[in-house]
Amino acid sequence: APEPEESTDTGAASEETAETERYEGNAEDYKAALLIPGSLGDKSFFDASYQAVGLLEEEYGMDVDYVECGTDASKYYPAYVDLCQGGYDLILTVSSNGDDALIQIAEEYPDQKFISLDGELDDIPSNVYIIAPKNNEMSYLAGAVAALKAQELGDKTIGFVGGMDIPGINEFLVGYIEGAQQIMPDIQVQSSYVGSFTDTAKGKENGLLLYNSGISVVFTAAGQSGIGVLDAAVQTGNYVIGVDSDQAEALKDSQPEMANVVITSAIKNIPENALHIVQKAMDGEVNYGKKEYYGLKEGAVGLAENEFYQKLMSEEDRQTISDLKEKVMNGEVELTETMGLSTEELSEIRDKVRP
Amino acid sequence: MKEFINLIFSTDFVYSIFRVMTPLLFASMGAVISDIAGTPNIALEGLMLMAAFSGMYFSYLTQSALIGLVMALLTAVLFAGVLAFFTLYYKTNIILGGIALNSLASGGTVFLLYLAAKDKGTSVSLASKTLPNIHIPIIENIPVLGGIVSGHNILTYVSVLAVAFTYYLLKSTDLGFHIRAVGEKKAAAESVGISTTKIQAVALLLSGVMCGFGGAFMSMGYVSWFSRDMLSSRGWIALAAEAMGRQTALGSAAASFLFGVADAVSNAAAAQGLPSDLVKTIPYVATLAGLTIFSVRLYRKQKEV
Amino acid sequence: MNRERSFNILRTATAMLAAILVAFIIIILISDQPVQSILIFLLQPFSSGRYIGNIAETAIPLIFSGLSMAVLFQAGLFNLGGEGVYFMAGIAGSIAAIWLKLPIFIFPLLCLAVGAGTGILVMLVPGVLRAKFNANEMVTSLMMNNICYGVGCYILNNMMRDPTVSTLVSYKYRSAALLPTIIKGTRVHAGILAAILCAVLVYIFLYKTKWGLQVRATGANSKFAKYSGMSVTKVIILVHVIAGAIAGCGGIVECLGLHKRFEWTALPGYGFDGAMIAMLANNNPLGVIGAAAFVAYLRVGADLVNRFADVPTEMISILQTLIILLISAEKFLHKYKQKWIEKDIYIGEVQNEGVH
Amino acid sequence: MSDYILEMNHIAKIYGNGVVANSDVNFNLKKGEIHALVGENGAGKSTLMKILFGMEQPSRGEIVLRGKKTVFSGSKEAIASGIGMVHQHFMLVESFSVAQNIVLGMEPKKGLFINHEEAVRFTREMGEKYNLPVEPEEITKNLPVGLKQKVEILKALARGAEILILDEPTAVLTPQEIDQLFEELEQLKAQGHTIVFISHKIPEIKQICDRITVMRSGRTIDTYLCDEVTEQQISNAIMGCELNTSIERRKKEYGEANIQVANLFYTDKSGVQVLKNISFCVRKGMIFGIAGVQGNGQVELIDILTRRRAVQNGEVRFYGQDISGTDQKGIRGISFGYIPEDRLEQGVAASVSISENMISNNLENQDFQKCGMLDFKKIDEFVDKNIKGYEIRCAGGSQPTGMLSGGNMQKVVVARECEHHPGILIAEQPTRGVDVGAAYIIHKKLVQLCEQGSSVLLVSADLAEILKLSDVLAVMYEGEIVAFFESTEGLNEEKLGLYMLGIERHTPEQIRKAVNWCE
Ligand SMILES: Nc1ncnc2c1ncn2[C@@H]1O[C@H](COP(=O)(O)OP(=O)(O)OP(=O)(O)O)[C@@H](O)[C@H]1O
Ligand SMILES: Nc1ncnc2c1ncn2[C@@H]1O[C@H](COP(=O)(O)OP(=O)(O)OP(=O)(O)O)[C@@H](O)[C@H]1O
Ligand SMILES: [Mg+2]
Ligand SMILES: [Mg+2]
Repeated sequence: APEPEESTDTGAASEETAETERYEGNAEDYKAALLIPGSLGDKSFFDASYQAVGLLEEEYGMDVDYVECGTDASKYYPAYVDLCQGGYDLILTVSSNGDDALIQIAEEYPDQKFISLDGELDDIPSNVYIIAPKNNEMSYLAGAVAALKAQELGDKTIGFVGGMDIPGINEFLVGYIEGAQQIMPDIQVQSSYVGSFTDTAKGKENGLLLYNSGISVVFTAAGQSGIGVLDAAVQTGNYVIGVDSDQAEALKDSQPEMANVVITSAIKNIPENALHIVQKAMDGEVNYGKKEYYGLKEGAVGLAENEFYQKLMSEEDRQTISDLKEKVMNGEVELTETMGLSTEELSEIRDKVRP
Repeated sequence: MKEFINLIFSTDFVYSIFRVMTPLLFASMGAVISDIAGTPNIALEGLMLMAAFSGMYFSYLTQSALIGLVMALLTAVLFAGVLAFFTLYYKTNIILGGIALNSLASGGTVFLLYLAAKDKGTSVSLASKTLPNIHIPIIENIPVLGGIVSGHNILTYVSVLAVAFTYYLLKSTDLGFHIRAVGEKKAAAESVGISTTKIQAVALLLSGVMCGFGGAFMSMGYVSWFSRDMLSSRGWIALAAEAMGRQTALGSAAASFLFGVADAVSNAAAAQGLPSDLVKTIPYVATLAGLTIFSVRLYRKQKEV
Repeated sequence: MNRERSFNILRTATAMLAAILVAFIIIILISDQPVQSILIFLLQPFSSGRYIGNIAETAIPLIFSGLSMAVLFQAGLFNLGGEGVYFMAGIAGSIAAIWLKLPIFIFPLLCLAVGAGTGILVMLVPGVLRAKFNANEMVTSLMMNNICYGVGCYILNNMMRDPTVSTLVSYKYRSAALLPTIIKGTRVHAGILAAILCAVLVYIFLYKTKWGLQVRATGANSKFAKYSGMSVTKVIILVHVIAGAIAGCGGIVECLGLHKRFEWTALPGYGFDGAMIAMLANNNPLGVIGAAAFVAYLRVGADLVNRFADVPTEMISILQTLIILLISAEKFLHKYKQKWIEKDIYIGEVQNEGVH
Repeated sequence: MSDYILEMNHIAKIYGNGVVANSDVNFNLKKGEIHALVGENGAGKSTLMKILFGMEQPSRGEIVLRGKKTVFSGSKEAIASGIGMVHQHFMLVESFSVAQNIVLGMEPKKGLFINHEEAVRFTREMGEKYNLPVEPEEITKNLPVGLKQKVEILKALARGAEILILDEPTAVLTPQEIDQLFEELEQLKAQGHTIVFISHKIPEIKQICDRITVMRSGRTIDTYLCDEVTEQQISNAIMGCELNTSIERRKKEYGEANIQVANLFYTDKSGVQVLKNISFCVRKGMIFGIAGVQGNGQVELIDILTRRRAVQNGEVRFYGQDISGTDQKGIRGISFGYIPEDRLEQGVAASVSISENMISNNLENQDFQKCGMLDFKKIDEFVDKNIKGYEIRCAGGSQPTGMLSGGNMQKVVVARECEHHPGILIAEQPTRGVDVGAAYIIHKKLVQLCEQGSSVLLVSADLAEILKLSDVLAVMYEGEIVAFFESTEGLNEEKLGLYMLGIERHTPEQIRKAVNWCE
């Protein structure tokens, strides 16, 4: 790592929280906007945040504007400027993609309030609030589910298909490994990366390779490419654990055979979080300048415990999972902190369990 | 490592090569035909993408895979026609036209996907149809061979036919001769009363048909849905295969096959824990190396005389 | 010739009008406020200094890539490797910008040099293969794009990744390495001066020096170039070196001008943009500035409609395609041109040759 | 109803770039005649014929064919109306076989596929019918030009051409081939075909044509009966003024040998020995002519001298220096000039301006440079001087070379190669396809150059030209020098022809003089 610059004082981080006040008008008149630093269709937090827009409009009757900025990071700042000049009471965002632009804009518009619905940031400006999801908690449970299913089927190896070899994805992998080891300490985890979040065909190839090598349960965190893994599971008669949204629920009408192989999904409740935090913002109760972790306990992350879960997991196994969940919520299990994990540390964790 | 070797020599793996190379075969045949006619079509990627969308959408609407396939073909041919119209009639530079069409496809399909499925990522919420897999009666039961040759999607077999079609089209039909004549010496064809515009338009439309098949395979065979940018550079790779195959049907097919092998190997290597960033370059490194060796040998040969 | 030039202006204007008309019809179908949307698209980019600044900053990388492609095309080389060069030069230049410690002026210049050097190395692969062994440069350059992407990602992931950020980005650049903003209230950075300087230099190179003449002669007729005593091998390599240096500069300029760290996780797309711009500009380096500004204008307009109206960004790609197709349609309105030209010439008076 | 099979009245053609190629042309044909169309380069002959063949649309005027007003929107219709055209440049698909070229566009079929046997049979039949024998299965690329020309004519006839347009068919042919062509044309005429014949060579027009139409600057000057005009009159009508094309030669004075070729052998790719023991030398101040029927090794010899082929066996020295290790760039550095046979392929870069074409071989010249950049003031001076000196018809030095007519393009090449006063100049068919006026300018230039002390090696299929210019003359036959003349006095085309066809040859002692003579 490079040594830090001499003048580290950027003035961004501040201990004191900006004064917050209650919003006095009608909820319908509250003006909020969402900036999406990416493209919709990712089947992950961008799509989830877009659902939040619908939910907010539905629940509170407010009008939420959104801007989809695409993948070019240089476009985020100008979009922020336009929003800040648009007189919004609150600007929402998701993901860490736009962090640099967010810090800069928050300094330039100190009176504007910002909330990130799913982010990671350390030096938080005083007018920004960040919801940091505990991704490792839900993937921990996913790992446990996978291991239980593998145990049931007599397997000693489970699989993981990631979109790309990047930190956001590996966070899932680490939790997954630890969860699986909780059930079966000597379990092996075969991980593979598609190299793209959009190449569904290649996702299918990756899935087929894992299934054909004798693995029966695969956890996929690969955006659209993950659907290819689902297809591979259908084709080979195996199982998948989905990610980000309840995939079985989403597929059960249009692709019932796919829904049938999704044991469960590790989900984030971004829309519900949004509802909750916007209400708090209107009440003037948000701790701007802070980042707060939301996990199983807060109901921000979890497993999809739907009909397929009931069907595909035995009563007993489900009990094991809910006990584990209880333990995590009480802080009885120690999970590796994935933030700040270097590439080497990660490789070590990953390679140790590779068959 | 041993496991890796076993994997590579498994029937599943060899079977997968055919699956991987199907869209490449179609597109590289499209590239061959249009290139020989002197109108290099670099919009293969875009045409396949549009066909993939159209096949998915119409098979969903009509619940008929056949109609989906037909519409995929029509869509690709229609846009190949747009390219032909602008480049042949209005003299837009064909490369520029190709680039424009690619960007149209990449944005346009997401736009339409959103209108159709209220989703900018995939069409899984639309129950579209797929084309059937074919089990070849007797061969199916032969060990190893049966597992490799039988049970592919119907379009995989069609892609082999497409190679034969392209080969015979160019070798022994009058249309093929006109295409070759126009590509090699336009004025010569013109002077015997052949309409060069018409021939080049037909060549572009034929490459559109090929892309139609390739696109339909992606969304109605390889997988059963459309997803944004699902071609992921396969059109460009087909173009490379065509150049490596020196604009011949058989050469390009061979190059597509090599590429399919390299791609399948890279998938297998990714699952073995090799660095995925580097592993995904295997097909490209293989193509580059292949082309280099090929060119060096050709160069040496030419130099000898 | 003047008549031809004025016709071209007329044709371009008509083409744009036609494209806008078609776009308008499409927008009517999908938008609740079509008039407003189209006005935002067309006029809003000029409505404030900040937006004009957006156009300028968007144009900078486009100018570099357009120039790089124009040089290659002038030599008759169809290389589409700008994409890979941008990515790789961005990575290499970023390494310099993260780990070196230099005073304020020299630092960005050094980073540019590193980017340019990397660009040269990357471009030399297709260049040497073409010059020495006649390997098709379009294929090798397309392959290099993907290889650069993979290798670049590997370096980013294993050497440069900032573990405190949960996305795949590098450590922050040192602030002395960043390109300073040159117009207050916008993000227009010093890169624009470099881009324009580059365009002028390339123009002088192509049209005022003997090497430029050799490049163009090789592009026009390589047998002729050989016959005239030029070394085609040298020209091909020279052109790749220049194109690589320009694209490499473009890559790192974009990183140091608009970003605080390396944050491309996909190929940035400037390679194909460059090919498009070079062709729109007819491979003229000064024309590249105009073509890049025009494309940048379209993109900023698109961003604005996306932000202020209910037209999705993807819709804009349709519009862009239409405009580009129509503008580059040489024979658009051709019939009228012929009539117009004939009307102007009094047959029987004019000499046969040379007088237009 | 007139007695003309074809009338073209008041034809005008303005090209898209504003060039007026035809401004008011009247042209007619009588059935069964051979009609010459002549005029200087760029007069609009090819354009007029392209209009007749439906490849270009006239801006004004009408075409009356067999008494009926006709409009052709494409060559397909013209072909259907019995018009055939052999273009100035070959219109053959080189990778196809002869038969494939002949049947292109009207292929016989068997089911879905082309019937190759039928195509071959048809080609043979046509060849026999019109007495133009060709080998149907030969690949066109491998044919000598004379045969290609035959294929072109056959192609037109096979499509039922009654009116046959030949645009400069003799420009690339040898005298023997021309004689044969004329025989064939006479036969076609006898069979009732009408032929339009375009050429810049006035004697051959006198020899074969019935009537002559002269064009100048896009207009018809007049139509003459061939028997009623002299060659000089035709030449004057073409140029619009009296032109004396005789060339003054000064006293001959030769210096040291600048080009020395000794025991040169060459075997080509297919293993044929195309050069056998060639030895000669060219001295300072001398025009050394090489005559021969095309395909007897001249091309390979020139390729070796201009460094496009390797020296396999033997020795080539320029200014006493062995050049086998140098490339094209290398010999350009030692005062060397070359006028290539095919101007479009090698001679010019069509999209680059005339000025830049004119200095392309001399970029290292410090006169044209200032501070590392090209000095356009000096270059423009140089170019303007040449445009005047060589009477190049153009709008100015900045015009792209591709817009020039062929003859003017040739002048650009000659100006470039001669104006740097090379010590060695190799001129290959320097006046091919060039009008009388331009040919005269080029001839004068070559003579002037050697008077100034250059060594000129002239290879030409035009015997009149070679006899007129050469100081000494060698004849090549089947890769050998079979005759060497120390002076061209008393030589004529017939005599030379005997050596060219291998009927006679000089003694080895006489041939050795080509070398010894230098000592
Ligand atoms: N396609 C074209 N577009 C524009 N100008 C043209 C075109 N073809 C010919 N010209 C111009 O028209 C004029 C007449 O050309 P044309 O070829 O008819 O002359 P020509 O009499 O055949 O000359 P030559 O004896 O050199 O063959 C020339 O100035 C030429 O440059
Ligand atoms: N589209 C065009 N635009 C401009 N000039 C053209 C065009 N097409 C052809 N020309 C030029 O016009 C000239 C006349 O063309 P054409 O093919 O009729 O005869 P040519 O080969 O030039 O004459 P020559 O008989 O002397 O060889 C050529 O030099 C050609 O380069
Ligand atoms: Mg002519
Ligand atoms: Mg001409």
